[in-house]
Amino acid sequence: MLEVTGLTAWYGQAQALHGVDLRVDEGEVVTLAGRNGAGKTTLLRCLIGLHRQAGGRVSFRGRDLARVPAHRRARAGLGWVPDDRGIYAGLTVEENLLLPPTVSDRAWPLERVYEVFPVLAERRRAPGTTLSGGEQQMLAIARVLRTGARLLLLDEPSEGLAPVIVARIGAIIREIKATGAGVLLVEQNVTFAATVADRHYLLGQGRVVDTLDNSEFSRREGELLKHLGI
Amino acid sequence: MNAVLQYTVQGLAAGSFYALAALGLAIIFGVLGVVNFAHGAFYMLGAVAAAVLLDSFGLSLWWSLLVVPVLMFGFGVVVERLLVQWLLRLDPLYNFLLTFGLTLVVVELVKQRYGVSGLPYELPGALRGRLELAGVVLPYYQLFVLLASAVVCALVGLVMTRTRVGMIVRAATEKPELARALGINVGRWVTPVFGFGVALAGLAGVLAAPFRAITADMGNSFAIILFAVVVIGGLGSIVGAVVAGFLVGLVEAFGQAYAPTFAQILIFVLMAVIILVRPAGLFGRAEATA
Amino acid sequence: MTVTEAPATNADAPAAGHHPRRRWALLAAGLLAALALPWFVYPPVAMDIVAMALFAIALDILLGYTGLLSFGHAAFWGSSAYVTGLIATHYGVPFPLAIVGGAVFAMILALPLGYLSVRRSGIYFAMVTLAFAQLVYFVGYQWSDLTGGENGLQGVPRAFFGLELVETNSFYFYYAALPILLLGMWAAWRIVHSPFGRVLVSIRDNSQRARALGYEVEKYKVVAFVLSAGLTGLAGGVFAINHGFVALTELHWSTSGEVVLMTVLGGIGTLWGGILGAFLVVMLADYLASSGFHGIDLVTGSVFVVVVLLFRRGIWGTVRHRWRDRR
Amino acid sequence: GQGGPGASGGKFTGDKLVLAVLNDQSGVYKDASGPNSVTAVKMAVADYRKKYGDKAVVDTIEVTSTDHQNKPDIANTKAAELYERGGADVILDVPTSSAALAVATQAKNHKKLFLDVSAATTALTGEQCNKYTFQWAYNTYMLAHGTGTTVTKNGGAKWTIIYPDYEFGQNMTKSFTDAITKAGGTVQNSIPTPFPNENFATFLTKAGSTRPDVIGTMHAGGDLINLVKQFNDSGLKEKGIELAVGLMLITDIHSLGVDQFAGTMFTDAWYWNMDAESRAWADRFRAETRTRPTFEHAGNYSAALQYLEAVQAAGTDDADAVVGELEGKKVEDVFLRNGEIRAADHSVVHDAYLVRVKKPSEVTEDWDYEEIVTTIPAAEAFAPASGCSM
Amino acid sequence: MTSRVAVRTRALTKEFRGFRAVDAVDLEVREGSVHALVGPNGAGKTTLFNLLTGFVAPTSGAITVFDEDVTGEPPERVARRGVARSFQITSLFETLTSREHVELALAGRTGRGFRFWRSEKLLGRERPRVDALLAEVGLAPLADKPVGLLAYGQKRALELSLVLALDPRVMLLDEPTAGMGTEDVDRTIDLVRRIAAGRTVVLVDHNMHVVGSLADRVTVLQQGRVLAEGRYDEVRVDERVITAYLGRAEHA
Ligand SMILES: Nc1ncnc2c1ncn2[C@@H]1O[C@H](COP(=O)(O)OP(=O)(O)OP(=O)(O)O)[C@@H](O)[C@H]1O
Ligand SMILES: Nc1ncnc2c1ncn2[C@@H]1O[C@H](COP(=O)(O)OP(=O)(O)OP(=O)(O)O)[C@@H](O)[C@H]1O
Ligand SMILES: [Mg+2]
Ligand SMILES: [Mg+2]
Repeated sequence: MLEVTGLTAWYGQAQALHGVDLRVDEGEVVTLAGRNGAGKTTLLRCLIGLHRQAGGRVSFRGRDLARVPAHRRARAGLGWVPDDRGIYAGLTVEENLLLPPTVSDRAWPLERVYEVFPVLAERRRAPGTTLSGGEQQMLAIARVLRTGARLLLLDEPSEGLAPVIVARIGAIIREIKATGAGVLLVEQNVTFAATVADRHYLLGQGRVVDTLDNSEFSRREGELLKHLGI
Repeated sequence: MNAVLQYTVQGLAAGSFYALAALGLAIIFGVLGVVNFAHGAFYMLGAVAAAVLLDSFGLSLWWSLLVVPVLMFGFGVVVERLLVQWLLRLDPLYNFLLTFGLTLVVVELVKQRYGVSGLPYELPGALRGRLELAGVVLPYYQLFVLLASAVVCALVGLVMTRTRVGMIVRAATEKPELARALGINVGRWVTPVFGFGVALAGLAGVLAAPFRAITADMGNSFAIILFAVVVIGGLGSIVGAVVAGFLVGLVEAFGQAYAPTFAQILIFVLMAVIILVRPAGLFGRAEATA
Repeated sequence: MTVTEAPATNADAPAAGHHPRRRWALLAAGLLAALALPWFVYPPVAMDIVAMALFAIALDILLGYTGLLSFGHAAFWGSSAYVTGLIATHYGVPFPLAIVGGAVFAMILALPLGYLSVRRSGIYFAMVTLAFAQLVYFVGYQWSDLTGGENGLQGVPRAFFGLELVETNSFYFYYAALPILLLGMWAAWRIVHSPFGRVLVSIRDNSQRARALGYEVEKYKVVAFVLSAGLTGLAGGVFAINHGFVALTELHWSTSGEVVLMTVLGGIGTLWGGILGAFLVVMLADYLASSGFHGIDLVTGSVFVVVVLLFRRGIWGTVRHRWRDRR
Repeated sequence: GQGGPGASGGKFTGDKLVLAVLNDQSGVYKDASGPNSVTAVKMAVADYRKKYGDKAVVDTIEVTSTDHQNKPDIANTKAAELYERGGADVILDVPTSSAALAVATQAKNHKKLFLDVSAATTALTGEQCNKYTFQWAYNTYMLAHGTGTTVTKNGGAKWTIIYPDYEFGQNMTKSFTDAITKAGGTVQNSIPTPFPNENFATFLTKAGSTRPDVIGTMHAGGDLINLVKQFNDSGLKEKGIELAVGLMLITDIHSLGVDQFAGTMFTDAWYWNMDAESRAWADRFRAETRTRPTFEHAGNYSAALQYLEAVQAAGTDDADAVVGELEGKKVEDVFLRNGEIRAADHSVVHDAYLVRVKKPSEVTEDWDYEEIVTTIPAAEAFAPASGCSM
Repeated sequence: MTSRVAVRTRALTKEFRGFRAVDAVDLEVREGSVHALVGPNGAGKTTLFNLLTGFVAPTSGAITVFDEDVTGEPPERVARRGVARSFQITSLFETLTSREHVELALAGRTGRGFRFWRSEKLLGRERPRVDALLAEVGLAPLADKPVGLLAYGQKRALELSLVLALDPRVMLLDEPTAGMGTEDVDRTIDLVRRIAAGRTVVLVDHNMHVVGSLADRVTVLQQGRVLAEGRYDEVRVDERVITAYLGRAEHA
């Protein structure tokens, strides 16, 4: 579904990505692991079309995204959950949910969202950023689910969340997978990653240093942690 | 007591123009990050357009209230596409300078075409006359202006808070990048929003036409007072613009009543006080600027 | 961390030129041009050019080197002109003394206005300064006992130690007043290339970081504002003496706009660009006055639009940029 | 004396006569004087040529036009340049008091003539008068006195004055008050307003609260139009309160429409349709400009014509000689009726007119706006010379 | 322990429109120690830095530096007290060179910056010191390049040398090794260790190798609160810390 070849990115003169190749298939959960500053967020921003200084080829469902602006990529089915969650302070919780347009028939209706995340229903009229960090994370994920995105780009969704919530997010990811959508998950929490993902890319200093399937990943967890510097 | 009531109504009527125009200024700033220096000139164009339409086509005030904002919207769209958009990614000061230059050109062109002594405009019969209540004289037209402005401001407020369009505009104002990544074509909204802001200035101009001198220069000092209004209200804030607009109208009216020669100075003094105690303005977000 | 304001300047505006030989050559050429000017241009107009040039340079200290666009500098230009005129009229002192008085007054006025204005930055700063200048304008208008209101302050004498030639002939007056303006320009150059100037540039680039290094950003901005007002005052004083009267237009916002145009046209953050800007704008106004073309604002406004759209570096900035690219 | 000596070489600098019109060709005074003043001056030159033909003392007469852009400093520099380098023998027109006063100083310094038509300040013929400067058409005293005295005598005894709080407004208010009091009326209240100002509602409420017979306004230009519009809307008119205006030009009426101003009274220095002679000239003027003249246009014509007559009489463009010819001369022309170029202060005095703006129903043609109520004789229209020492 | 407390916070709290980024934090940093702050992203580490250096005013609570109350003081005042910080997000003056940066940093506390009548050469007086500082972080060869043209890692190094130039009593380093290669990380560890002698250092870093080799004490933050505090080897085996931050795997 998603194919990335030779992706490069710069910040001014500094190169952040050095020719990354990766792919995500339908119904597949793929993680992107790597220590801080490895370039994970940058990669996601390149995919969604927000990072201008980029080169290489990105194709999504057979379509080259080179000249496609960010908002069209979203409409084509890329759903982004940024690392800062990106909740609007000026919009209520419900408005945050309703803001992005629906892009496929897979879109979750609002009722479904509220069913799965009762806390959001409770706070639907509250300004978005008055939610706690964990709630905001749920809101951000719920938001892309409501659009019916075909590929979710999740940037550290477990970051700063209590383990129970992390577990719930794990369940949600599995559910998404079951609907046939793909997930590209940026994650430093290796333990969590291992519970949800099919395959793993290890990113180090802007390069893919290793690709592992989940069984191998779980086996080598300890070693990987050292590698990741965590 | 009567006098106070009288001045209050007069102040609110005067504030109506500021509120409408400042609302347009605030919306443009919100979505484009552009401080539109030419806003006073657009206000003037609104009034001139009303006068010209009346003169050449016999278009009444009622029609002008509809037609002129539409024309101004179109004009705003042209200005945005032709000029403003090229500087959107740069420091906002460049657009400030650009619209300053534009102001000079527009005002001069109007002078060349329509002269400098002003254009005639007649109050429609239905709005002549006045309400007299216990010694308070309330000309219908002032009441009409006040009502029209309040209704438009409220409508815009409703649109901004209750509709999808408003939601998108608010989102685009707060985090434009994210909005794009969520599938909203922010760029598509930029132009109409600019046009809409210009249309609001034009509407203020039409309302001013029967009431004020229609000259090429009528927008100049108006623009400067508008800046004071948005500094007082907090530039990013839509509510702030409207509230400060009416507030400045009141300050002007009471200033004129009790300290005539200092009426205008008072507005700037108010601005200075606001800057001292609430640098971000009455409704501005404290963290919004460094 | 809050977002820092972006500077309104050529990204490549450096803190200093690094080519001493070329600098000397340019300096010599500039001096020569200043000395020769009244031979080619009607002397009172030549004087206006140089005065306006200092005005534009003073503005550039703020705009180009501190990242603050003052849209209210007419307040300092005009108020210094009035004070200079009043001192010259009432005390009959030699004009350089009166001009210094005017400049000092401009600095005193700049202190409270600067204190208030620097609380806002970026575009707000421009609006706030504009509004305050309008306030000063109103005061000038209404205080007609002192300023002569819309009649202006007429009959400002040009006393100069009894030297008749200077006092009556504008050609010689030019050479008598030129040193004041050149001194002002030198001061501007000194300020920009001083430790203080370096701090200003750092504030322009990243005011938060400057804070973390222990610099009291607001204080620096106020001092820069006051210094700029002082140099503006020098220029305004010369202008008043040159014309022998002061009119309210000197306080009007259109004067503020005009000087911004000069600075932008010459090149923001180039300092000397202001000279070119002033030359072009003053000569243009002078030419249009008797050209039969009416509507100078049409030209001024279009120049603004074109420069901002197409030559944001300004003339001097573009030339310097090209030059650098070639090497 | 007319029928001067024949042409003799060397009496004219550069062998020609240069009349320089220095005014605002693009700003707020463009309609009232502006480019059409240049036309008026050219008409005067043509008339002079026609009248003297071969007997004219000078063959080459140039009329130049300079735009002071409404900036006094440009007026100042340009005046100096015109005298020094442009060979100008006389500068004409110059609206805006500050510009006119600056040009007067240049005239004095250069010992060349300056005939001001369009500036209203009495300082030109008062404390800042000089030998080479003449004020041709009107001044604030004339405006205020004419209206104040005549309206009071016609029954408007109780006044309230609204004035813009700057030099011009303050002076006008003083003159008005003097005139009204002398004529037996009272000024109950005078209310200053800021300048410029758009919103007069509060001031009008205050002005109406004392129930005067007349509200006198000293505003001009855009402020005047603002005030009149808001006066009409305030209901004061219906209460029988009249509006008298300090300074109004026919272009104001034209731009705002007669119905807005109907019934308003003011003093005019001249009106294009006041008699056959003025009408004939106005027709000529319209043929050239496609519009009717203001008093400033007629004033420029008159000033240029009388200047040329004086040159003809003196036989030279030497300023002192021409001033000698002009001083004390009694003049009749299309603009000046019972005119006298007063030697004491160089104020050109002439008949003025209290006029009332016609009702829309009374208007029979374009620009037919004014009805002359009273002619104010020259001696009363202008103040006696005072404060001027040349 | 006999050493004084260099930095102390009492119930320090910062709310951003209802969101508590820092929540009643009591922190004691002993003079002469290296004190690490760790915690998940968004735990409030940078915000705590911003509070300590005056960039953000606390909602409530108090901060003292060497027993003097500095609560609510502006950044420049705090800096003049000898508290210097580096920035997590590189924050430099794009048009100035490295040398000019260091000169500015050196002049920050002298008041020399106001001398508008002197030549800027005045700033170059301490050339040997400037050169030494730049050499220390390996920037000597690039001293006269505008920093806009430097690579990211070089900018990080410059950040560090600016902090050094302030000759601070307390240094707050926000992720000094972020974006550096392993080699650079080790060099930076050495450098920090060297300059830490006789100074107090507060350090934020996600790299446990860095924290482990440098820190005398570690405070773990989570959701704005102090989760645990102690020596590195104490903290790294703390159950709560493993759950919240290090992750179960560390144990395995
Ligand atoms: N705005 C920026 N300007 C300059 N360099 C940047 C910028 N943003 C990121 N970088 C650098 O680019 C590299 C990749 O950063 P990125 O944010 O993609 O890393 P990451 O893997 O997402 O890290 P984290 O785990 O901290 O989120 C890092 O060296 C980072 O410091
Ligand atoms: N100016 C601000 N306005 C609103 N919220 C803020 C602001 N600054 C920080 N926050 C919030 O406070 C929380 C703590 O942020 P902080 O930057 O202190 O985290 P951190 O521990 O430094 O994380 P990281 O390891 O990612 O740097 C975050 O949720 C952040 O979004
Ligand atoms: Mg990241
Ligand atoms: Mg941080």
